[in-house]
Amino acid sequence: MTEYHDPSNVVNPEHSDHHIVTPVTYAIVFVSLLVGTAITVVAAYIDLGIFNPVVALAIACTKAVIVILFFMHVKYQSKLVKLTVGAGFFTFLVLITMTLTDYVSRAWGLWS
Amino acid sequence: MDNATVVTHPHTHETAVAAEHEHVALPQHRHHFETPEQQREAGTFGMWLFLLTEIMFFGGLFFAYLLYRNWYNPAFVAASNQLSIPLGAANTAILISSGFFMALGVWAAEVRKKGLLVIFLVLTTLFGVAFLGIKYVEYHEKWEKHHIPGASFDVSEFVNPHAYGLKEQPLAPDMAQKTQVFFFLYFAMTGMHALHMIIGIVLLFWLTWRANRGEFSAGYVAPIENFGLYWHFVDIVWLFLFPLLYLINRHPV
Amino acid sequence: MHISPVLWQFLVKWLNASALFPREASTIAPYADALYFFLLLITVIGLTLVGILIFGFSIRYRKEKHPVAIQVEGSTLLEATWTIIPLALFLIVFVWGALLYFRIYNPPTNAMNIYIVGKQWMWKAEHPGGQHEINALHVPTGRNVQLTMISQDVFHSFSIPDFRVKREVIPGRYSTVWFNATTPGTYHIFCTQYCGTNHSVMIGEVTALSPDDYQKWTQESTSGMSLAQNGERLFASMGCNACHSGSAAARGPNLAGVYGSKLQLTSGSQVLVNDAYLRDAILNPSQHITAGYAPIMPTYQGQISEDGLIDLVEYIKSMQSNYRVQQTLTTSESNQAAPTTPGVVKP
Amino acid sequence: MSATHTILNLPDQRTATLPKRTYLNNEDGLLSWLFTGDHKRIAMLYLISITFFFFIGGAFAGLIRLELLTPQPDLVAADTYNKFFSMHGIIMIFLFLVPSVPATLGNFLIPIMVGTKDLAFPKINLLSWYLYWIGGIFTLAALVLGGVDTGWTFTTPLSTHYLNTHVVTAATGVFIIGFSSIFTGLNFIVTIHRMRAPGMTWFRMPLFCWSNYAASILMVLGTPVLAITLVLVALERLVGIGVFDPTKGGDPLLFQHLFWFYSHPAVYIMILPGMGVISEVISTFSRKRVFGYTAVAFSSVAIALFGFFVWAHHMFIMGVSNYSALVFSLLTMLVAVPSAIKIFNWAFTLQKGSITFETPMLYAFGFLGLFTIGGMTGVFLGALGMDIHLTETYFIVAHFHFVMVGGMLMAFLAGIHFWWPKMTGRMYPESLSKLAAVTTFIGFNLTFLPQFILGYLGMPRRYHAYPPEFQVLNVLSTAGATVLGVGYMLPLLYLAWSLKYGAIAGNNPWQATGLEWQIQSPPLTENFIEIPIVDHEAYDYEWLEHKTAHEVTTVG
Repeated sequence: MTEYHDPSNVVNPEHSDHHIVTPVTYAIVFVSLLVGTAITVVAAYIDLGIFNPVVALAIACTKAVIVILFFMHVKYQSKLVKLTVGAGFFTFLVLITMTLTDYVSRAWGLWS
Repeated sequence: MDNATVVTHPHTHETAVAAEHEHVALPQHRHHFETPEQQREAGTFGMWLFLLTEIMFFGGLFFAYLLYRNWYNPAFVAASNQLSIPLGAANTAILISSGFFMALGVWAAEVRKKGLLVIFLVLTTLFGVAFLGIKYVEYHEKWEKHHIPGASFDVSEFVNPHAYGLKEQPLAPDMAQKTQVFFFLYFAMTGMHALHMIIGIVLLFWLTWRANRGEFSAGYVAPIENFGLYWHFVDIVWLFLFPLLYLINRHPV
Repeated sequence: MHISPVLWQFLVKWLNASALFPREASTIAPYADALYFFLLLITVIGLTLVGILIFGFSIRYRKEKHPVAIQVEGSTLLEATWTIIPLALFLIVFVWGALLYFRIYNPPTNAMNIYIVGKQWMWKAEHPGGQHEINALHVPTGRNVQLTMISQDVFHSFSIPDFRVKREVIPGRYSTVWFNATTPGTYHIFCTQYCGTNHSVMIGEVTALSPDDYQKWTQESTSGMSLAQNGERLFASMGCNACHSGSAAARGPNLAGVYGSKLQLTSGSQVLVNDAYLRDAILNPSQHITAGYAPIMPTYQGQISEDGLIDLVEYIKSMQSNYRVQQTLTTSESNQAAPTTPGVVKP
Repeated sequence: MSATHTILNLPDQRTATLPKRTYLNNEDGLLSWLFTGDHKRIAMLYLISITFFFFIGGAFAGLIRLELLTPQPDLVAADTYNKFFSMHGIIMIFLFLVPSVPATLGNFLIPIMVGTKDLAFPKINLLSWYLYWIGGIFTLAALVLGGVDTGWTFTTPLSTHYLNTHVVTAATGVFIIGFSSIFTGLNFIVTIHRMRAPGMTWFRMPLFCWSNYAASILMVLGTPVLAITLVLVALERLVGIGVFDPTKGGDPLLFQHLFWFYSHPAVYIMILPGMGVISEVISTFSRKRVFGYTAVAFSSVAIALFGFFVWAHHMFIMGVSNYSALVFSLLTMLVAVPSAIKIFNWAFTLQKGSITFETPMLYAFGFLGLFTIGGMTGVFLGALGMDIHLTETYFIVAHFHFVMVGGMLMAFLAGIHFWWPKMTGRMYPESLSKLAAVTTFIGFNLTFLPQFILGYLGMPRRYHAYPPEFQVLNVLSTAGATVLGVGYMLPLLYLAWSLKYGAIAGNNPWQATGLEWQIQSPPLTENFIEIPIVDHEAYDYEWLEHKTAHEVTTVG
């Protein structure tokens, strides 16, 4: 690789090919997103206790992952882009969890 | 152009279309990239990094929501129930459709179908505008009910719901005040989202105009692709906002 | 030296009056200083080490002496050394610092309590006996003193450098700090959190008195009404006694002896009743409904000052029976029932 | 190998002439600068801009020190003083330190170092400079309209409910500068990932690229959180909605969490690029590969990663839970380790080298000493119990000035001197610049060492007046600030002088190995006539010698 002139980075592991997603795939994704929306509305009317928000968030995450993978072509992208997307959500989780360490533990010792 | 002298690499592309544009010196190819391929990948990667900043931007708001929802759950439940699920669900469907047409638009650009591309972009725009229209109706209702945080915010509907014909549990006055926090977060989050939509729609007009001139039907699709990423990201934000804001504890108490 | 005697005298005085190291005037100070000197020591050692390396190599391998560089890739052993040794030192510092932190922020149970209210730009100290002070604080030596502090407006920070204690004074929430003064004398109180225009005049003096002097001071400066007495009057005038009468049919829970107990809430959780809980239950009652009672208590947010809240909290803390509550209820003019003393500063 | 091949010869410098065509004279006219896409020109625009703001911020620092000469509040009124230190903080942090090395040296050098013609997005790079100025103008407007006195931390509820100064204007300014910073970082990341020359693998990149890459990650991921926080502050102020207002149920600590989530990583945004400069300088003037290249490279990334986990150590006494404070203190101790690794690696780079003491090297030595003190005093503040006494006093002021001014500014000046020949084609005057380096070092220590003592005595920061027993140390500090001011004025003067009268530098006056030294100085607009193929490791001085010898034979 050192001697080889590789301007397009094709032998670079960070590279991936340009993949064209077909309308059929898009249509399947579209329908599944609509179904997901319907399920989440229906689930909201069923009493699941503390699982209501869990279910709602699980569906929302699934939908988001589908959009990211197919509409946003991440499934067909290089490892670099996948890593980038992962890094974004990782940092978001750092923000949430590390801040929560404060809020959750503030009342420790007061509540039993 | 320097890419004319580039040694062709042994790699072959799966689709003829992609392989074809590989060897064409595009007018949009900028001098400091060695190949259009490199330029395209740099563009996509750059766009993703920008979306990363957007994740963190909304991330702050999402955390504020998470915190206050836990602290003031009854207020959040009561205030959330004032939002209209039919409108919210309709808006979700509309936004998904808009995203679907955007995705089709990217496809149309990649297979170089100018007519289809323009049609899809127009449809994307129309659905985007429809979303904002419904959002306006919802905002207007909040305005009339004095549910906009600030000096004129009115909590009487939550303290005494039966007088307003609502089947809610009445909230204690101190808790009712906290509905203002919910509505602020509602307006901040959906407002920030709507702002992104408006920016997107302005860009869509510009892109449609350029697409109509045939700029994106000769193998140069980066602007359409990257705008698509932005538009889908805005969709994703809404996919979370809808359940979080509209669907807190909807089941009959 | 032809330095003028006047100038010389001035210089000597100036230098004598200046401080280089703070006094150690509390039981915590030696602990803090010990860690400080340990940290200084490792800083000096580290700095010396880096200095020796840089100057040593610079002299030994300067170009005149060592014209051709010898390339060295690195050394895993050396790098492991300067990863692990600093890490170990820092972990020691962490543990030591954490122990000190808990020593400063965990008040002992037998501490006497003084309330501090911070506002732009002054400190108000309220002693349980009813002594009110502004920008001053009198404490006895040799006793554990806990400060329960709250801010009326913005963040302030209550700092007594000679005691090595400091804590942020937060709007809307009690924070506590404690100390045990060892030496009689006066010490600075600073507000160390930037709090607006006159931040730098939000200073005061803490006077540590020997127990006898302190006793004298408390008697001389009392306002005639303790905090609890003020609280009792407020309790009646705000109508709290109407519901919290302690009788079986009362609409509000019995408050006698509630302080320090564990309370069962309607939300199902148990909570320890402390100062912070009492304050919050007055301002945001619906989040703290005792099991078995309806959420009918109105909020007192904005209707009662922090000083008033302190009075109420102190009163509820001191309540052992409901006898006086019921007494005031039966007296029609309950407001005048409590004695009023001239000179009492009421918010 | 013989001594004839060492830096002593400076073979190309004696006969050097300025190249006819450079990026500086490629196009003429002001507009060709204002609409340029050339990363080198944008770097120069940034250099002029940040120098401008540095001296404004410096003027405020001077006024602050002047006021503190006496214990009495006698020079200015209290609120004026508060506006001074607020402006000093906002300008120095957001308009100078954050863009200092990345936007000037990074912009200029990263594309050349990785062997490409420009940054990935030249137009976004230019946009970043314009955003910087729009933000700068908002900040200046806040200043001219009457100032802002929140401190650079915009602490709520003070900033939202209790001040009637131009908080929103200043916040808007910082918000916009944030985007400028994001775009710079984004450009660096894409360039380093996507535009490296053939053969330029990750571990052949100069460490300057690594550290800027790490800083860029922090910029991209951290800055937006500051942006949304400032939006919330502005909304709270304008509409009064209560997310940070305790009387309405908000939590003022939430602001602190969100603010420090950016502002702690921001410290690493400021210092990491400076560390990159130091790696280059020390390697070049000891003619030796950086000791433990991989460790130094990874420690930059480790700092960037850990940097996101430690922010609450700014809030130990502010009412975070004790348990949370424990976690954050422990993580703080961990983030100190990579910095320690770097210090020792730099020191050992000198070992068995062939060391010369040009001005950049003097600044780098200054950096090593001052950054060691700055870093170690950071450990004081990361230790929970010690932090209680030290935080919010002059100790903390001294600590971050040791890191930011003693560390970052020293590194920045080292870098400016080091690459000045490359940027302008001319040498700076050596003896004068050595004098400046020594003056800066002495002035700096005189200014900030007394502040450590003041801090342990308990003198609070941001105090307009103070008890008289603190005066001696404050007088020392002010005296030092005067010396420091001279130390900073000198480079401004002689560097400007050298633009016209400096000796012509030639391509590689330091005989350094980076790609930027293998091209003409000042470089061509497109940097390279043809894209280089990299076949050697970073800091390979033997490769350089072979290359030079080869050139001599072919020419001769």
